[in-house]
Amino acid sequence: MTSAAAENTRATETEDGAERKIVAFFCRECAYAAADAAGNARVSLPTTIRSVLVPCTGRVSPLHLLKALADGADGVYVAGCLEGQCHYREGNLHALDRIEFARALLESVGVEPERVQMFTMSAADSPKFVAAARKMHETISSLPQLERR
Amino acid sequence: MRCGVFLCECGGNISGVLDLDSLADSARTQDGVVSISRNQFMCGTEGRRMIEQAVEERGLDRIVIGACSRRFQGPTFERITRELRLGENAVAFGNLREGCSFIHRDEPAKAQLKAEKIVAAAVARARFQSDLPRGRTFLHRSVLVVGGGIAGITAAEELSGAGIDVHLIEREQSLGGYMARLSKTFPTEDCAMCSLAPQLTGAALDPRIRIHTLTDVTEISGPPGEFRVKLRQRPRFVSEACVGCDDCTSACPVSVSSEFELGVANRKAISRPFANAVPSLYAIDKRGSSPCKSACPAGTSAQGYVALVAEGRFDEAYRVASELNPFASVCGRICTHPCESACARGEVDQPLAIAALKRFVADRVGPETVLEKVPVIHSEKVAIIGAGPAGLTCARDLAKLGYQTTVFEALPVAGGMLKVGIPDYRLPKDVLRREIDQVTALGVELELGQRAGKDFTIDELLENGYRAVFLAVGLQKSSEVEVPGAELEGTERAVEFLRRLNLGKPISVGDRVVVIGGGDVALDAARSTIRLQRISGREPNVTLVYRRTREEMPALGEDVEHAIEEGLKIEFLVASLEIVGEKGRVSALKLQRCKLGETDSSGRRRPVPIEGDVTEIEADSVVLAIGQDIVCDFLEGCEDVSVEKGQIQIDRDTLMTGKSAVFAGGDAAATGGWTAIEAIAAGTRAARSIHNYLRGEKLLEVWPAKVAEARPSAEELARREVGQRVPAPLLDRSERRGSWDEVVGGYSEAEAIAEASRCLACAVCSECEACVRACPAGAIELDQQEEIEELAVGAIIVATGHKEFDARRKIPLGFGRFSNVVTQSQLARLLAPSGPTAGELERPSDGTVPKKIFMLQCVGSRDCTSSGNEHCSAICCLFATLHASLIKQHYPDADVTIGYTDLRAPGKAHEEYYRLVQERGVRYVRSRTGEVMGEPDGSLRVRFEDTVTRRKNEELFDLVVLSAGLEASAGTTEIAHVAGLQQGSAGFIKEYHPKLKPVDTQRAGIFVAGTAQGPKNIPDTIAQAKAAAARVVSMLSAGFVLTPAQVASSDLAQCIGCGICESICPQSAVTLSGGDSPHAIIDANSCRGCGICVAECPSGAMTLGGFSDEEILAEVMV
Amino acid sequence: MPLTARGEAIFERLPNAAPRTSTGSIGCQIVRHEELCIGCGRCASACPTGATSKGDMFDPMQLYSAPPESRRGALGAALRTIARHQPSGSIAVPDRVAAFRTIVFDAARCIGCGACARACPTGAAEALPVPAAEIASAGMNG
Amino acid sequence: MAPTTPDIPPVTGGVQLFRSCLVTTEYPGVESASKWLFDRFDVEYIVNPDQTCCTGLGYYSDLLPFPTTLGVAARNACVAVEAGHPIQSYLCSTCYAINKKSRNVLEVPEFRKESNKALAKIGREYNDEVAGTIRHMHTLEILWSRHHSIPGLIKRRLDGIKVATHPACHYCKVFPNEVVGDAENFMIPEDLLEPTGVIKTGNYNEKTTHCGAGFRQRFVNPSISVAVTRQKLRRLAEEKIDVCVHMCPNCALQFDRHHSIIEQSANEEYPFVHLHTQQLVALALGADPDTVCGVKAHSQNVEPILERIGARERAVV
Repeated sequence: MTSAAAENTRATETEDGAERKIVAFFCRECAYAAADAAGNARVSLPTTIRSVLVPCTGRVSPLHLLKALADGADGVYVAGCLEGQCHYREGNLHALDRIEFARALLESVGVEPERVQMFTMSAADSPKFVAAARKMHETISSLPQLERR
Repeated sequence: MRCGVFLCECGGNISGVLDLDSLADSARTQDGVVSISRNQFMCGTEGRRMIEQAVEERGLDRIVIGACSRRFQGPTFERITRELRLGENAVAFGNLREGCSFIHRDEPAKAQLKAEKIVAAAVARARFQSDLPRGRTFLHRSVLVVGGGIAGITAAEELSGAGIDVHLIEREQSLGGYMARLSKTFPTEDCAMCSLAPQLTGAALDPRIRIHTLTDVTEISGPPGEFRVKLRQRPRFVSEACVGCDDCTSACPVSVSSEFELGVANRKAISRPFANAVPSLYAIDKRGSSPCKSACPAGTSAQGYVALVAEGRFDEAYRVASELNPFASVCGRICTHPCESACARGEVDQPLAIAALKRFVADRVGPETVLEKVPVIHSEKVAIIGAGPAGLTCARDLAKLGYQTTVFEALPVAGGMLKVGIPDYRLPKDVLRREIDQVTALGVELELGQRAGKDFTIDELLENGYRAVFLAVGLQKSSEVEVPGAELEGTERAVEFLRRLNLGKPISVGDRVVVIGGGDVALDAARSTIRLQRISGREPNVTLVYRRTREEMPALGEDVEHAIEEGLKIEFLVASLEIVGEKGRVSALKLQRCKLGETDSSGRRRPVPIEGDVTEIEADSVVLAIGQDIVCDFLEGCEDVSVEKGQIQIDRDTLMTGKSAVFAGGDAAATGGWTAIEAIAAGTRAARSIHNYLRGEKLLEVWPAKVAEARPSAEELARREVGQRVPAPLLDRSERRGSWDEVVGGYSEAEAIAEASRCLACAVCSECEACVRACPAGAIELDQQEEIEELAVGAIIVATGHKEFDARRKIPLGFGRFSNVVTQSQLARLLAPSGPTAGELERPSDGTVPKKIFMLQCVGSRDCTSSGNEHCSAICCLFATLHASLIKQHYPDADVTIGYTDLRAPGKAHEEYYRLVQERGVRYVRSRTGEVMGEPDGSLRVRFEDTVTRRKNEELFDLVVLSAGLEASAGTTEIAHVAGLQQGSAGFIKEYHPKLKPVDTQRAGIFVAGTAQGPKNIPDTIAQAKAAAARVVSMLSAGFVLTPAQVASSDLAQCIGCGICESICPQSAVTLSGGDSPHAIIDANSCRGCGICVAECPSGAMTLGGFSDEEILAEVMV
Repeated sequence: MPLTARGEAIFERLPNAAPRTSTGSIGCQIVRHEELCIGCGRCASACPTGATSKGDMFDPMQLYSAPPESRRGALGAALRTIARHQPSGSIAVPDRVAAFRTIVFDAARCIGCGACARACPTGAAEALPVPAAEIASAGMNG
Repeated sequence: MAPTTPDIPPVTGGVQLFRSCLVTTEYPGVESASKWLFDRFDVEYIVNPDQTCCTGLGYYSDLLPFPTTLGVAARNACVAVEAGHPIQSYLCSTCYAINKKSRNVLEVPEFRKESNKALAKIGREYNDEVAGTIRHMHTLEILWSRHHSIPGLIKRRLDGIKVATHPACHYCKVFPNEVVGDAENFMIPEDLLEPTGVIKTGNYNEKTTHCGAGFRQRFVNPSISVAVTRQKLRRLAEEKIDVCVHMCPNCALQFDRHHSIIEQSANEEYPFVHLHTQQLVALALGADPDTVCGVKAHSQNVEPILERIGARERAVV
């Protein structure tokens, strides 16, 4: 196994050994383009990330975030364009506010807010996309699995 | 749902990592999946046939593609489902390549598990995908081409050939753009204008192309195919009647640096950039009102007569100076000149001596001007009370309008305060007399010694024949002052004192005189007293006391200085408490020391007494000069005219008093300040208002509309040489001892011309109307206004070109510091046969032909410092090579060196041309230049390191040419903002896709061509222009365009009309319907499918085509 | 809205006209069911006296206790599934989040006209007639 | 003409005057003049006894390994932040550049860890909090941030005196993007002096050329070093200036000490003197030439200029 892969697997060995599930909403104009670029560059990424394409991060509502957690995800993150670069002018700004609101909601019921995060990047910046994916993976792996009632 | 899953091996990219068979097995378990197929390349023809066959045989209504990223092959499969009548939204995608096999090659087991989840998610999503309705928009067969350079013109002609109407928009006054400035083009060295001129005339004659010059696009809205565009056309001030005879440019006195000639030559305010400009009309560069003109109460165009004086054309200058002001010589001496305090030159060094120039012109031309009587054409007679500046100006203007006017003056002499208020050392009698005679010469009758209210009454005038009266009585007495002891013997009122002096009455002054007050009247009283003391052989002893400080003194700064030179003593910050008297005569003046407090209503800081700090000055006579008041005799027999606080009450717009047909103005009814120029302006306004009143309709503007002020920018001011005002000659102190001769002398001709040429020509055209008089075709229309026009067009092409990198930002290279450092474009103008030097290479400093020339490449390009751009500007190497070749052919013994980084000659025949020019003896040195240093004789020492031999060269050159790179033009940045286009590095318009869609932008229906999209030479620019035209033709040829599928839509039943979606939509595509149960209406053309409103909709009525909540949650929950 | 003299007379004759409240005007009592609220803000825009307005805080309890079949049922259910304890207190709402805001109701300024109840699409605002006892007492000091 | 340097937010306090070895030993007047000006512009400052040498001279002469400089710079930063005066006001451009360079290197985790290992021995740590608050400014930048108060404080007019700036390379060229004004045409010294009536020179040929000192070059290649100095003196003389104003003791040293020596060896005439910007500004504001500006430390005879501006008459301080 190459060193990068080793580094990935080491990261997924959580204390309880169970594989985490992370749902990721990628905006079509920037994040998903950066994801494709990372793919073409054959960058090795953790398998916990489940990508969902949306036209713009502005499309993601608190319902999507909480439902993802409720239905088995241990973490959710949204990746969109840099501030001021949004293809639809301000979709990413709406997403930033909704993520902040969702994190406040989680905190009020005792769930770790780091389970929901947002990252911004430009379409050509695949390194930033990779860093975001790995950071999210590391954060969620360090948290216990999300119990559900 | 009957769904077919199609897995792609992608030539091993996917099958190399994932086991597609086990993937197929797991997919089979998903309910709704009825067929699974697999192929090496699903996106190929074989894959397509496989899908068609499966749909046919198994009756599929949904398809899942397990292959590469949807961004890559999405459109291919959507097209297949559309053609199979299943609709574009019948296909769902699982990204097995970039989303799985590529990024998990090292963990095949985990990748396999994830792949199964990816396919399952796609199947789950497909279950909720429904067909999406698409409407149609009918397209306008017309196009807006922004930018009249070679790119714009080529695209316009291409499109008109395809039968599409073109609106060609150009910011400047003529088409041609950057190419019109070139002399020759590379690599063929054929003349630029020879290839451009036919295109220009072609565009001009083409009926389908409508050319809009001096026009900006201010607004673009609406969907592609139906763009609504708002245009703003700036006025040209020249009508179609212009035949291009060029007489106007020799008449125009204003000369500024020509934008077309890139600073190598000047142009006049009225000009045409180049001979075969299209349209061939001239245009006037009129940027509004110059600061001096806006500041003058009478609205005289100071810049107008100053420009004419600078050219020695004094008669025309006098015409402009005296047009609105009959007292040009008088004002040249005593005006408070607000124009000078507004003068922009003041920010560079000192304001222009505008008043002195006005005096010079009036003194020189005035006396020779003989005015004849103006024939009376109106029956109404007008009476004017008071022969001061206001009254006489009003009389003159009315006389010129053809009225019979009579001026009644109470005093035995005419001139008002000008005559009896200002002593001869500031305003000689003969100067005032001459200008008054010029007023009466027009036919104005003057009745002296006639006091209204005593010798006649206003009512009597109105009864016998006068149809209008203008009260211009001024403020002819000192205002009452409550200083105790004011009635003691030895006290004097300044106004009365000066009147007796100027009427030549006998007058005596004390030995120790104190004057109270800080205005002109106080100063004149003091300086006259000094002269009277000296004439009677006594040492001057006059002290002026003033409550505030020097800055707040209303009197003019230079007059205060002259007074001090003549021996006046001034005590500041002292208020007069009491005039002390002995045996009925004045003996001293008790003064209260103050300091300055808060600013009061007059905008000046109020003097606040300092407790107990009182002093006393001995004096045998005290002159009170604290303001003037109105003499109200005229009120006798003139009801309904009210006077409050010394001012006749008037209606500000019509200047009419309470009594109809009776107007008032000047000091007695001030609308601005209490100065001579304000009075003159009031006279002009009154004449216009009386004319409107007598004619019964508003023919003339009493208060002309304020025009925007034009000031040079901060950089322009910073670039100006710091100089000094030409001082006016002064009578030296000794001669002023006891004489009434004029203290300030007038300019000589040379001094006047030197001072006048310091003018910065702020508004460029100064409205001196020399061109109006010179134009044989009468084509000049100075009152043209800006026009707004709205159009509807189907598509837009942006061809706004580029601008040259400002080489000033490379400080060590000395551009802008040394005149012999020029840029390649400036060199093109110097080499152009139609250029300012008719093709002769004359270097700017001394016009000699340079023998040793150094050209420096990559100025501002391929530069990672903050003062440059990173991109290579593509054309500079060939541009320099072209000019070097032209110079060598024209001047065989010239020694041309080109210092290059990498000589790039990529185009067709460029490399051959490069070798040819080397053979012509041009020396190419691969080098990096450190600094360009100026030598006293204008030659330039260039220090450049030869990067091949690693030797440091330092050589002397006669001319240095900088190959400055290309940047986005101001027009490009502006249209990008208006049309909402993304700009890439250095501001160039970002194309939709560098390879696949080079002339599209990210907004449908808007295309880009030429250097607006990036640096390129002329052939590539023309190729892009034709490509953009082809894109427009293909877009408009369908006649209609399908409204996009992925748009928001609202369920009428669920929508509660809360309006949240309307307020947050960034494209303002949602509007709330009216009525009692409002609901959201979405304009499918404007909606761009971002989904912000869907996520925010509280009632869940809003959804997005292809990305409904169900479809998204389906993928999330797998 | 106090009655004119003539209004008073008509009012006396009507057998079951809504009696006047203590505030001397026709009015009902507003009851708010926050868990049904969907944050659309129609009540706030309909209220003539500004008694009802959209606040900038949000009480998660509204979601936590949202009945399953209501508009926010799914969101409430999701929150309950992952919650470790009941939410306590309210949370600040970023300005671009429009629909998750708890309505602020100022009873003192409410004149009981019922406009909010009529405007509310989900029955979160309910207008109840004033209790009989209060009518009697109101009647006396009219 | 309006000054070309843009305004910067005024610095009113929290300043630590970073003492410089060359200023202290060669031109102490520069330090006293700077303190005198700080008082006039009411900039609250301290001189911190714990602050030590910036090691720039040693490092640039390849005598000290960079980790040493890094550790010392980290310590100086901690010391400043502990003293509650995080704005380091450097009198010498070498201190300015070496400390900014250390700031950038200390952002790299491994180097910060290593420096902190050394600092741990003295109970200090260069953590994020220190890195966040420490600020590195040249004294001239702080004076420029208060330049609006100069016109009111002028006691001696400098009308008619032509001044030219010798821009310090370590200020202008090491961090060109952080220069206040134009890195290739630095104007703060002349813009500070503008209200006093001086004639500004602005850009001149070879303005960005070196003073010739070059730390070690002065001793290892004296011929090259002096040749460069002479070239710069010649260019300054071409501009017919009266005073060349400096911003780094190293350049002032190179010019002041060698001025007459080069004049004799090249038998050319360079009729002007060298002063630090702070010295000339202080003189214009009425400072005493000896006790405040320390002119006696100069090799050149600066008395003619002092006479010309009336600095020798009993000026009110």
